[in-house]
Amino acid sequence: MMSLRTDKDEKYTFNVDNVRKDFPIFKESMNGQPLVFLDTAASAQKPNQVIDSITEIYKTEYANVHRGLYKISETLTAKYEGVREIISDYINAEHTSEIIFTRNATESINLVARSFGKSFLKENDEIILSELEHHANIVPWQMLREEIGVIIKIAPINDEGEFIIDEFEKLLCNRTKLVAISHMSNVLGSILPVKEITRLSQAVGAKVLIDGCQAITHLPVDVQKIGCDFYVFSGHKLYGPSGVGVLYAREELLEMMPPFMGGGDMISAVTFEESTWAKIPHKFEAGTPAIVQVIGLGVAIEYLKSLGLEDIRKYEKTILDYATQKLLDIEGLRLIGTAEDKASVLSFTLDFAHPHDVATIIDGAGVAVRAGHHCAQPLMNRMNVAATVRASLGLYNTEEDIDRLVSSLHNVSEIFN
Amino acid sequence: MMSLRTDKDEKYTFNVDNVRKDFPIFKESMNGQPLVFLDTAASAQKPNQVIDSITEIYKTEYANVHRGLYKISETLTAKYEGVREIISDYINAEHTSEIIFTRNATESINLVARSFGKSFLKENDEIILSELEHHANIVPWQMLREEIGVIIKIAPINDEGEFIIDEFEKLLCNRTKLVAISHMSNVLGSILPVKEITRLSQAVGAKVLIDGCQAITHLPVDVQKIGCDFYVFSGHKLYGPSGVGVLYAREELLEMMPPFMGGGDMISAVTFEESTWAKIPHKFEAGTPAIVQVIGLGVAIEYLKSLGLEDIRKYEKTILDYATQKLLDIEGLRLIGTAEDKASVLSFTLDFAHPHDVATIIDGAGVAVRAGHHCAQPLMNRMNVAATVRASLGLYNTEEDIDRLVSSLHNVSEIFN
Amino acid sequence: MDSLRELYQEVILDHGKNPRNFTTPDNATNKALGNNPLCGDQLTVYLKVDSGFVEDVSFIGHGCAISIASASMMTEFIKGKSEDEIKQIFNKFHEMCTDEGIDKGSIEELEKLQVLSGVREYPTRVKCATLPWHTLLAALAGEKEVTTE
Amino acid sequence: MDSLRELYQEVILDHGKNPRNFTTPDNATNKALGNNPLCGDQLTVYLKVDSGFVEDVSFIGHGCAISIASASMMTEFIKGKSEDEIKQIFNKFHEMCTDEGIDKGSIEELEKLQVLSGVREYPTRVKCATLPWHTLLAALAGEKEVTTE
Ligand SMILES: Cc1ncc(COP(=O)(O)O)c(C=O)c1O
Ligand SMILES: Cc1ncc(COP(=O)(O)O)c(C=O)c1O
Repeated sequence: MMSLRTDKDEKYTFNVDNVRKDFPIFKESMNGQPLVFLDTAASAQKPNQVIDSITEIYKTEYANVHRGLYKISETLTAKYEGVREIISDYINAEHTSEIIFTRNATESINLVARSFGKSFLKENDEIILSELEHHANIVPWQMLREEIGVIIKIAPINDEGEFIIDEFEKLLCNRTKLVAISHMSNVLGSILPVKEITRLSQAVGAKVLIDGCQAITHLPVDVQKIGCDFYVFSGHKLYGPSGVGVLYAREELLEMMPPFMGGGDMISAVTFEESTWAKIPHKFEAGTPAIVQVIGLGVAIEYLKSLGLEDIRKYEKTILDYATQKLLDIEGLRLIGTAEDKASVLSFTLDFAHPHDVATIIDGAGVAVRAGHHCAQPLMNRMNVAATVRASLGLYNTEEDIDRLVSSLHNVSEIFN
Repeated sequence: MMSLRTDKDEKYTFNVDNVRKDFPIFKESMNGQPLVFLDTAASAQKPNQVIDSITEIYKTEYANVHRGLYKISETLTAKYEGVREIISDYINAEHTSEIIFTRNATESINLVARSFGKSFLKENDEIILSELEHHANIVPWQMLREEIGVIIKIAPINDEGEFIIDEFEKLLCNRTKLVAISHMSNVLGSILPVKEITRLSQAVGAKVLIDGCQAITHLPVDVQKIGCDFYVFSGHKLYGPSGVGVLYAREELLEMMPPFMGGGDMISAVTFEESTWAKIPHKFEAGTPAIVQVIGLGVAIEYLKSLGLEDIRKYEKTILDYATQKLLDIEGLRLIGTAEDKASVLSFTLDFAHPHDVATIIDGAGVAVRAGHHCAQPLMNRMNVAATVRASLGLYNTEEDIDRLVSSLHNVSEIFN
Repeated sequence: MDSLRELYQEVILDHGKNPRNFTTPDNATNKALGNNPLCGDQLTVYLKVDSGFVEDVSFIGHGCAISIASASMMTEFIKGKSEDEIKQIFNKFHEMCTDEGIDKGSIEELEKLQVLSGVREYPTRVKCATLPWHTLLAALAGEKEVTTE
Repeated sequence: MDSLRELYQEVILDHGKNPRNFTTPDNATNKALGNNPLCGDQLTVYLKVDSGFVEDVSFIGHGCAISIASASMMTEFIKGKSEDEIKQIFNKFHEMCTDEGIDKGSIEELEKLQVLSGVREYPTRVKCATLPWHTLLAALAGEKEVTTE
């Protein structure tokens, strides 16, 4: 395997061999072959640091959080609440109370659609999405449309998979009340100009939600710099546990928004006549939260910071470039998504085999990729494909992984040609 | 410590010493004393079987579920889906598709309020709750009232904390559309006659939701025998991981109900014009689920079954009886909740010290209890107390734990008297 | 690779690449659309049914090699058969694709459809092989659409 | 038990059991209700303010020993003081309850209120000690209600 060499005067310490040792799954094999995991965009593998913290909590520190008047509950509550600080630091939020814990990004978006959308949008108000959105950033708005009659407009992308800012600008008008756009495409890898999108949208008075599910894993995210009103992501794609997601929203909006769900922990006082809500962020967290998973997500972020975020990005870029070049060498392969500004995702089709067949065959060689519509059917239509094969990268992938992918694709070609 | 002796001809194998070895937290101390954990009603401790299964998955088997066309994803998907079978077996549901995974019981109730309530109830329809409900089974209905104008009626309890079925019957009428009632009180331990409640309610055409958060841990639950339409509980109170809850609902209702949240995995097809929903249960599970937590919950249930559910109940009853007797011996102690039919929860006040002070002082002796309103403020008003101390039992508690509680309460008395 | 070779046998690759009866007829009496939302496969099966017999059958659509080959071989196999026979064949075929313990003798009557038995080793691919058959049954029953998940 | 003895000193237990100025006056100029939803504690603080001075102060309510004692001692301590003085005392008091590293000398002026410094070791109990003070400030500011969480 490899570790990256750079100019001596640049401090660059990322060493993928060491990193891989932190991820126990890479000791495993799949179908008799060492596992090549190229499905991080669906969900990332977890480092020992995260796994061990989970084990440790359950073994020695577990208790419910909030309202516990004994030591272990107080300690765990402090850890749980401390993760708001870790996250607000990671994405540069202004206040820790702007960090809401959800199950996943999907819930975060639904929360905004229901709590913000339902209360502050009305019939014929316009919402703009882009052609490359994940279903999670389409369906909640359609459900809102069903309920209150908003209008959904679609900002187009070009054939490379790039957001067309000029076309987007034409859609903006004083009826535009919300713009909900991915920071990075989970199918094409394209990175969207979210800062520019936000500026233009807010200029016509629209609020902006950024779906950061993919971006959070591969790009620096600074919500204040972007200027967006909402930013959402899932923990499991950020090397954290399953079962936890995040909603960032500006304090001022959270204060105005009604709660999403009702129950314990989100109230200040309850009588049968009336209940009053807790302060933010707790107003939006009903019932016993995903305690251990939230803390595990905090550990994941600390782990990434310890590796050096800049170094991770640089390393991932070298692997993306290597992979792009190797894949383009394969005859009959069409890369879907060739944006100038892209990261860590490679979607493609082979003209001699259906993506489904490709995935099955290379699985036999220990290579895990995804095939299908990747929860982005409208994008598939736009790109004029029924399905793609998607190889997506994490910080643990190596050139050797790419070589294994390529050689397994040759197996496919052997079988089909 | 103790293991329980019974008639020789009865097969009774429950041995609490062995059980405690499965729970690593009992090796820990709190404030320098061996931990006495009496807060299972808030959240239960986890056995090694559950903890190890979580570790194992993250270390050797992790991948996103559904739509993965490679081995580890297929295997984990089968495990994840397999938990529906474990749970439907545990509560005797008719179909596995009647088991929906949520974050917690709170979300389960909100799902029903929004998806069922919003669609099938209308202004002036009546919902009946009881006086002893947890906020989780109050606030969602108040939010529904706010939105569509339903009327909430409250079925009373008596001074012992028993549900008064005759008074309940008087509230029922043809405007009653939903009855949402706890199976067991988290404050009083009272067990409610849910089968009778269901029968009476359905006779006037109402649907019935049972909040089984506490009952699931201490009682046999048979949803078909109860006959209820919805049954909800949280995994973390059932010795499972944090971050997962369950909604059981009859298939026929789930088929009729619109989805709760929109996103990936809950759709069949998406275009910008229109989306069509997946079949149940997936229609109600949007986005990446709490994969590992769901599987961990399955392991928790298998663990309980391996100990023998009947034996657990019998053992817990002996500890409850022991504790009740010992507490009543303390001067100035008032037991809140003395229902004939009760389980595993002891709420009380001391006439010489506030519950909050009690909790702090006995925490110093390593005893973890809860003090406050236990997310049941209306019940506090009904019982005419501002707060109680609550000691709640799990299958790992012993007579020695109770003795430690009692002696620590003597500390309180020493300080205050 | 062994079970892969078993899955992707020559006959299957051939039918996948050159599907038979791949056409939209204009005298169909029944037709149904089959969807597999997992992978986006879509097939339309057309039938000409006369007094309980399938006189003609064809299909169009897109999908993986397995689903196209299965559809193609299905059309060849069922032509001229009665509705009842077809239902029996469907059951056998379904059993062959899903039942690990199946006895070879009992599926002899499926003749060359047996080459599709390799999907048994690939649980997520079973739907690919059975989609055309589910669509066929929907068409026979007069339904317009069927979705397998 | 040491830090518990520190928390529950005789003075505190005494004020907790026999709170001073525990009454509803009929000539109050300001009043506010303080809630601690965590434990259900509720206090009402009554003030008689005249040209910027608190001429009289009392309270009623229910709560734990710490919050009742804190309220009781507060009423004794602030009577006759000016609004500005009270705000300074509040700040010092708050600091004493929360700042682990606080220098003993700097809180001398709190006099016997210092017995409440034991709550520092009990993060969840800090609110109990400060609730009366937050309520006092709300009353001074003309607010009707305050909630600490
Ligand atoms: C009776 C009852 N209902 C509902 C809940 C809410 O459970 P959760 O916080 O796990 O959603 C609880 C537990 O707190 C409970 O005891
Ligand atoms: C861009 C994007 N948005 C939203 C989601 C939904 O994330 P989750 O399933 O964790 O809610 C995903 C991942 O599947 C994604 O890639």
